[in-house]
Amino acid sequence: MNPNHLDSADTPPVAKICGEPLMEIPQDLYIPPDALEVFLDTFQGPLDLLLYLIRKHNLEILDIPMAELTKQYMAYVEMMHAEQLELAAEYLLMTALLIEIKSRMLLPKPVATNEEESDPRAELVRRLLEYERIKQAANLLNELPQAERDFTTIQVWMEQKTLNQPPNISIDDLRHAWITLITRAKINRHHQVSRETLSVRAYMSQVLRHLHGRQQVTFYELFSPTASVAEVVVIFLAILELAKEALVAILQPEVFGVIYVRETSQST
Amino acid sequence: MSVKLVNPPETLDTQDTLSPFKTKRILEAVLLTTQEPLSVTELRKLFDNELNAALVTNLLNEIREKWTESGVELVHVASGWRFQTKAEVQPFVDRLSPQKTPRYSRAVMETLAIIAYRQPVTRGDIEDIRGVGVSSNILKTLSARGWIDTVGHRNVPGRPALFATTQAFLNDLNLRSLEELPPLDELGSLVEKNEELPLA
Amino acid sequence: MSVKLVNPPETLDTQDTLSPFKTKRILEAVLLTTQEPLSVTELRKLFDNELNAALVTNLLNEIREKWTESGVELVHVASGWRFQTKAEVQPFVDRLSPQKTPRYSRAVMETLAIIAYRQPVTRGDIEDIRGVGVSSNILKTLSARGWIDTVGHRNVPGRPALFATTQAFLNDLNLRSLEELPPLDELGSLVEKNEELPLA
Repeated sequence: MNPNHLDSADTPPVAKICGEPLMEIPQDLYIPPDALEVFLDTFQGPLDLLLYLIRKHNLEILDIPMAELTKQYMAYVEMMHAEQLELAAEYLLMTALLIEIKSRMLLPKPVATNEEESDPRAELVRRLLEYERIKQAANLLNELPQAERDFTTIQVWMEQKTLNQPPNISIDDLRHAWITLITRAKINRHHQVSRETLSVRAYMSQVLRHLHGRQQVTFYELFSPTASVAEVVVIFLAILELAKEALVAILQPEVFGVIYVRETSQST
Repeated sequence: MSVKLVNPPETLDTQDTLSPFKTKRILEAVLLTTQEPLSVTELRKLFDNELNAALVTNLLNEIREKWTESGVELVHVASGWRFQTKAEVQPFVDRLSPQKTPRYSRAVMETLAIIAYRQPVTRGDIEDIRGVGVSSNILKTLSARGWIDTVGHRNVPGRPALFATTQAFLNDLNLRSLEELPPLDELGSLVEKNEELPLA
Repeated sequence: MSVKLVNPPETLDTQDTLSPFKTKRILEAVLLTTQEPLSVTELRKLFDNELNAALVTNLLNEIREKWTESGVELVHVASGWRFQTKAEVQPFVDRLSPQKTPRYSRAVMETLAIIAYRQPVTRGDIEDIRGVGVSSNILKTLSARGWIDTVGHRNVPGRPALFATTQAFLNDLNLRSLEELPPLDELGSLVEKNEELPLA
């Protein structure tokens, strides 16, 4: 139990392209364009990728073919800038850093400075080491037994107490509950709900409440005169959605006549 | 790997034959984790229905026997078996600081989340999403709290009630509208997508 | 404290002298009823502080002993004592509800690790270490779980919030203090220290 999902002692494929596992990055750091997207997804960012390249190829950081790497990073940036602007910026920053290191190494060393400070790679190395340590820390944390995942706390039913003090909840609790629900991939597939559909759903409830206990209402009654354009659209979508789910019936007894909406569940 | 895979005398591997001892140990632990009563049918599922109902009932009775001297008892209510605190313990629990207020069970919270995000929904819809039955107690708890109500009925056989969240729910959560709930699409990225995870 | 071993049907009236037997019975029942861990200080309140901390701790240890053979254990975590299932029972608990508890993504776990090991940190600190932006949803997820909170603000322009881990984080990971976090090994250096730096 509790398999360590963050670790990969067995080195799983780096990525899968058209079902074919890409086991490792070719030595020349060239990544086929169609693989790039999938590939980048597996990394947390430019630092993660750089660390991977160094560890994978057993490189001394000093031996990194800076020119190649820079070229490759530029390709990532090209590829990403359309969709993931922020992430592209991170890679661009890393590219800039690599270029800076490269260029500073080509310049003659200033005489007065002490050697360690003058190595332009020192800061990058420090960051890589720090990041690697944190990755290790994340793995170790993930291995610790975790409440709800690896064990369950005990709370025996106590009638009176529950009656006296209703629990309070926050949005955070709802968020946590939903995150638990979507952990099942199935839910993810079936319930891609966006902000828009949520507001449609909210109005669906409102329309049903409005109809409740009435024979039928005219279509126009469902729109508040003060509603904004956006609201009108959403209410309209809500009515259509209700009709689609067979929760309301939309009737127009006469051609060009008044349109009525009624609850389908109402006994007629 | 998990820290504590060790356990004194025997492990609880189902592959092995289930000794009554092991079975009781599992039944007891599982019943202690749930506040909702569990029926014998549900409890049999724990063991892939390998144990018959009479046997499970016998074991439950043995567990009940074992607990009689304690401040907690195993009781058989309409919908199944559950552990509950004896009334005489109540005064002691009341002395605890009020911050130890009860929390809603996971089942209640998940049901509420589904109603909030997917409304209007029927009980069947909720069960589809949760993949497990929703006891009417859960829905009663939420409507007693004034957080959900029935806004209509779906026009299908049985005419199941459609649940939606109420204004009181928004008020109690300090929300002006449902749109202020955290958007779901963004929440999805926070959990692992599938079992295989990337490299170290 | 009179140590008279008495017969079961005794009531749990505090007016009487508390026998260790009664006391343990109450402690056990209250701990089974409360999901949150209870500290010795809180547990002493149950008996109007009539029992000293050492005695309560002894009794708790005796209760822990008594439970070792079962599928449930009494553990001592950051905020106190609580009952929880042993890891080996979890697969059975999971069978009751098909809902899997979230396994957080790498981004979430790395953020948590930085906060746990480098606290207090600002969002900027986290981004510096990870080399990539940290979405506010990650931080919200961790605070929704109750694992992190804001402990102050750094006195720099913008006064960014400082995040730290909470007691609930320690409790949920079965830890008593941050010192119990797994130690981070010194990792092998990426550069040979004394090597002369060749130009790439």
